[in-house]
Amino acid sequence: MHEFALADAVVKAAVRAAREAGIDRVEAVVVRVGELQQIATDLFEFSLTQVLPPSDPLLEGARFVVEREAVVFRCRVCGREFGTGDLGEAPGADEAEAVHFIPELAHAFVRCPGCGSPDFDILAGRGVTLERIEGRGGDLPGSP
Amino acid sequence: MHEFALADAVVKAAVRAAREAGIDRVEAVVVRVGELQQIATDLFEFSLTQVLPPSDPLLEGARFVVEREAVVFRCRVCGREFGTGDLGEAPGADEAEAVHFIPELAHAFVRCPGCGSPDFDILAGRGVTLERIEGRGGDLPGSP
Amino acid sequence: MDPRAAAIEDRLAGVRRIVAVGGSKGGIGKSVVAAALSLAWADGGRRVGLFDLDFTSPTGHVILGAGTRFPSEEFGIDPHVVAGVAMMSVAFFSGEAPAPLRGGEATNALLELLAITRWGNLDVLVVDLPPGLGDTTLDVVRFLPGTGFMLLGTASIVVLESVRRALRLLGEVGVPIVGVVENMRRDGGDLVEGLARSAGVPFLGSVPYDAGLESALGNPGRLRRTGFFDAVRRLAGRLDG
Amino acid sequence: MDPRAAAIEDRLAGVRRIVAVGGSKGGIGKSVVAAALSLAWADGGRRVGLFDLDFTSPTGHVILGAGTRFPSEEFGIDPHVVAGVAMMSVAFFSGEAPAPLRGGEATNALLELLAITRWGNLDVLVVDLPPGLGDTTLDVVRFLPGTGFMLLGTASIVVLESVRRALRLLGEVGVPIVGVVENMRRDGGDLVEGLARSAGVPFLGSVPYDAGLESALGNPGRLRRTGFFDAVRRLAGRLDG
Ligand SMILES: Nc1ncnc2c1ncn2[C@@H]1O[C@H](COP(=O)(O)OP(=O)(O)O)[C@@H](O)[C@H]1O
Ligand SMILES: Nc1ncnc2c1ncn2[C@@H]1O[C@H](COP(=O)(O)OP(=O)(O)O)[C@@H](O)[C@H]1O
Ligand SMILES: [Mg+2]
Ligand SMILES: [Mg+2]
Ligand SMILES: [Mg+2]
Ligand SMILES: [Mg+2]
Ligand code: NI
Ligand code: NI
Ligand SMILES: [Zn+2]
Ligand SMILES: [Zn+2]
Repeated sequence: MHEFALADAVVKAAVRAAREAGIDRVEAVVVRVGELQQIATDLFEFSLTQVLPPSDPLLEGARFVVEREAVVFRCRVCGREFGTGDLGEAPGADEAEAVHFIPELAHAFVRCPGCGSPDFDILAGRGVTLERIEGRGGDLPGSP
Repeated sequence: MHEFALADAVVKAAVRAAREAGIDRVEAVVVRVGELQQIATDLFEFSLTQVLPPSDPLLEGARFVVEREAVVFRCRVCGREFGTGDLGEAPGADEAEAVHFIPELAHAFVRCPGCGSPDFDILAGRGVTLERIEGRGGDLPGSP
Repeated sequence: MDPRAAAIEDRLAGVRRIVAVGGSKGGIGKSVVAAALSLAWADGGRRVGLFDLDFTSPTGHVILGAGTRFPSEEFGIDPHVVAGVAMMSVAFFSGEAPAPLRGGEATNALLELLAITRWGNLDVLVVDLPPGLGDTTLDVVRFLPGTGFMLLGTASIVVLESVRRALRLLGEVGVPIVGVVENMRRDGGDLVEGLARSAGVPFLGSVPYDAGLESALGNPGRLRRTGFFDAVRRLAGRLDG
Repeated sequence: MDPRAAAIEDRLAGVRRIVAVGGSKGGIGKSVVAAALSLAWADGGRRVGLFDLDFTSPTGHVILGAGTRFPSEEFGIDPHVVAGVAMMSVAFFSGEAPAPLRGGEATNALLELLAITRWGNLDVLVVDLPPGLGDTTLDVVRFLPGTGFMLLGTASIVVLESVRRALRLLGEVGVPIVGVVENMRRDGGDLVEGLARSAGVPFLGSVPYDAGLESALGNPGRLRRTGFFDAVRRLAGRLDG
C-alpha cells in the first residue's frame, strides 16, 4: 500500500504544476504508470480520486486519467531491446516486491536475454510520471 | 596536436559505419565538433582530409564536412541554460587545456552563472561526433 | 514531470536537521561513524534516522545488525527501527543480490526512497554517503538543501588528497560544513586538523583506531562498549551544541 | 555515432593483458596495490601501464609521486612514465581542482581517455577501479572486454559484504576473475580466503598491514623497500604464471 505515497506525490506535483502554469481549476490530471513498478492500480486510483484531491481546492472535481506504459529495456552491451515478456521465468515474489519499491533494482534481478548483462537502460515503463495537467487558465504539457 | 587522435577516431568510425550500412564508397563524412573542446580545426581538418583517409579505400575521395556546435549547459539545481558566452572571465590556459583533453572537466572549472553550481549537464557542444556518412550503397543517419 | 521531487519536502517536513557523513574517500569509516553517531544520539533521547545512500555497497544494515527484511508499507514505507534508530537502506529490498546502478539510476533510487519513506518526526537524519564526488553527493546537495556535511579524514596522504577536494567543492557550492573529524587515529600528528584549519572549517576532534571495533560490528550493544563508540559519543555531544 | 568507441580497439592493440584491481569497497588498498603491482612488474622488466579510473578521487599519481603536469600530446597523448610505469590519470588534467562527475560524465571521460591515450606496446595494463558497482565498473566490462578482475578484501564483515556482491556480479556477467587477495592482513583468520573458496575463485594470498607504508607513499624507491611491497612483488610473480 505504498501506492498511497505515490498518488500523494502525483497530487502534490499536479498542484505545484497548476500553480506554476497559472491554472485556477484543474480539470484533468494525466498520469503515466510504468509496468515495471507493478503498482496496484486499484489502490493507486482510489488514492488519486477518493482520498487525496480534497487536500487542495485546485483539484476539486478533477478527472484522473491513468495511462499504462509497457517496459522497454535496452542493453548497453549488445544493444538488444527487450520487455518483461522476453524474460523467461517470472520473477520471485521478493524480487517483484523489491522492484515494486525501487524499480532500479531491476538491475539486481533482470538480465539481458541477449547477453546476460545487468547493464541496461530502462527506456520506458519505469514508474509513475505526471504526464500533463489540463485546466482553466492555461494548459501545461508534461515536462521532464 | 591530439586532434590527430580525434580525427583518427572519426575515420575509423566512418569506416565501421560504412561497413555496417553496406556502403561501398563513402562520398561525405559529416562531423559535428562541439566548441567546448576547443579543438584546433585546422589540424583536425588537415588530419581528416590529408593524412588519414588513404588508410581505407572506402574513404577514397570522400568529402569531410565539419559542423561546429555551440555549447549549451543546463544547471540541474536552478534550471538555467547557459553557454560559454555567459561565463564572465575567460578560463585560464591550464583550464582550457584540461577541458580540451577531457570536456567533462568543465565540471572542475565552470560554474552555473545563476547559482554557482558545478552540477550541470552538457546538453550540446561537448566534443566530436560522427553526425552521418553519405555514400553509394545506402545512407546512414547518425545514431547515438 | 517527476512527481517525486514535489513530495520530498513534505516527507521531510518533520525532520529538524540533516547531517551527511562524507569525505569522498572510501574506507575512512563513514558508515561506522554514521551508524555510531545515530546510535549515540538515539541513546541520548534524540529521535534519529539513518539513511544509507551507498546504494551499490550498502553496509549500514550490517553495522547495526539490521538484517535485510522488507520494510512494512502503509501510506508509504516505514524505516526499520534498530536499537532506537530509524533506518532505511536499499539492502532491505535487494537483500544479498548485487545491484549495479549507474549514476542516473542511483539518483532515481534516491528520489524514489525520498518520496515514499515515512521518516516522521526526527531530531536528526544522518545520511551515510558513498565515496566519490558523484551523483549521490550532488543529489544530496540538490534534493536535501540545508544538509550539513561532516567530513571524515585519516592521516594518510591519499585520504587527505580526497578530503581536500571534497572540502574545496563543498565550500565553493556553499553548503554548510559541520566540520572535519579525524578517524582511525593511531599516534601523534595533526594532518587532518591542519587540513580543516587551512580550509577554514571546524575541526571536531578525533576517533581512535580501535582494534576491537570489528568484533562489535553487527551488534549495537557491543558497539556501545567500544572505545570507538566513546569517542563518537563525545562527537555527538559536540555536534549538539 | 560516438567515434571514440571505434578507436579504442586500435589504441589498445599493443596491450597484451589488462588486469583491473577492484573489490567494490573503498579504502581496501586498491590504489596502493594497483600502483605497487605495476611497479613490481616494471621492475621485473615488463612493459606496464597504470590507468587510474577513480575520476572523482584520483590517488595513483600521489602514490607514485607523479605530480599533476599535463601529458605531452602528439598524435594523441602520452602517459607519464614514472619509475618505469606508464601512467594516466585525470589528475594530470584537473590538478588540485575537484571534478565532480556524474556517472554518465565519468563514462565520457573514460571513453575520451581511451580514444586518445597512446599506451603503445604493453605486457600488462593495470586498471585501478573506483569503489562501488557503478558506471566505471560496468564500463570496464563493456569497453575493455577480456579484462581480468583481481578483487581485494580485508578481514572485516563490511568489506566482505561488498566483495561478496562484487564477486557474485562479476561471476554472473562471466568476466574473467583473476582471483581474490587479502589486504591489510594483521593476524590469523581466513575470512577472505573462505570467501574466495565459497565463490569458487582463486585465492592469491595476502598482503600484510604495514605501518611503514604511509611514509613511503609518493616515493617509488621507498615504496620498494616496504614489507608491503615484498608481498605485492610475490603477488606479481604469481600472477605472471
Ligand atoms: N576508528 C576505527 N577503528 C577501527 N576500525 C575502523 C575505524 N573506523 C573504521 N574502521 C573500519 O574501517 C573499515 C571501513 O569503514 P567504513 O565505515 O566501511 O568506511 P566507509 O563507509 O568510509 O567506506 C571497516 O572495516 C571499519 O570497521
Ligand atoms: N597493506 C597495507 N598496509 C598499510 N596501509 C595500507 C595497506 N593497504 C592500504 N593501506 C592504506 O589504506 C588506505 C586506503 O588505500 P587505497 O589504496 O587508497 O584504497 P582504495 O583505492 O581501495 O580506496 C591508504 O591510506 C593506504 O595507504
Ligand atoms: Mg507489498
Ligand atoms: Mg595542447
Ligand atoms: Mg560506507
Ligand atoms: Mg583507490
Ligand atoms: Ni506498494
Ligand atoms: Ni589537442
Ligand atoms: Zn545484452
Ligand atoms: Zn544553477
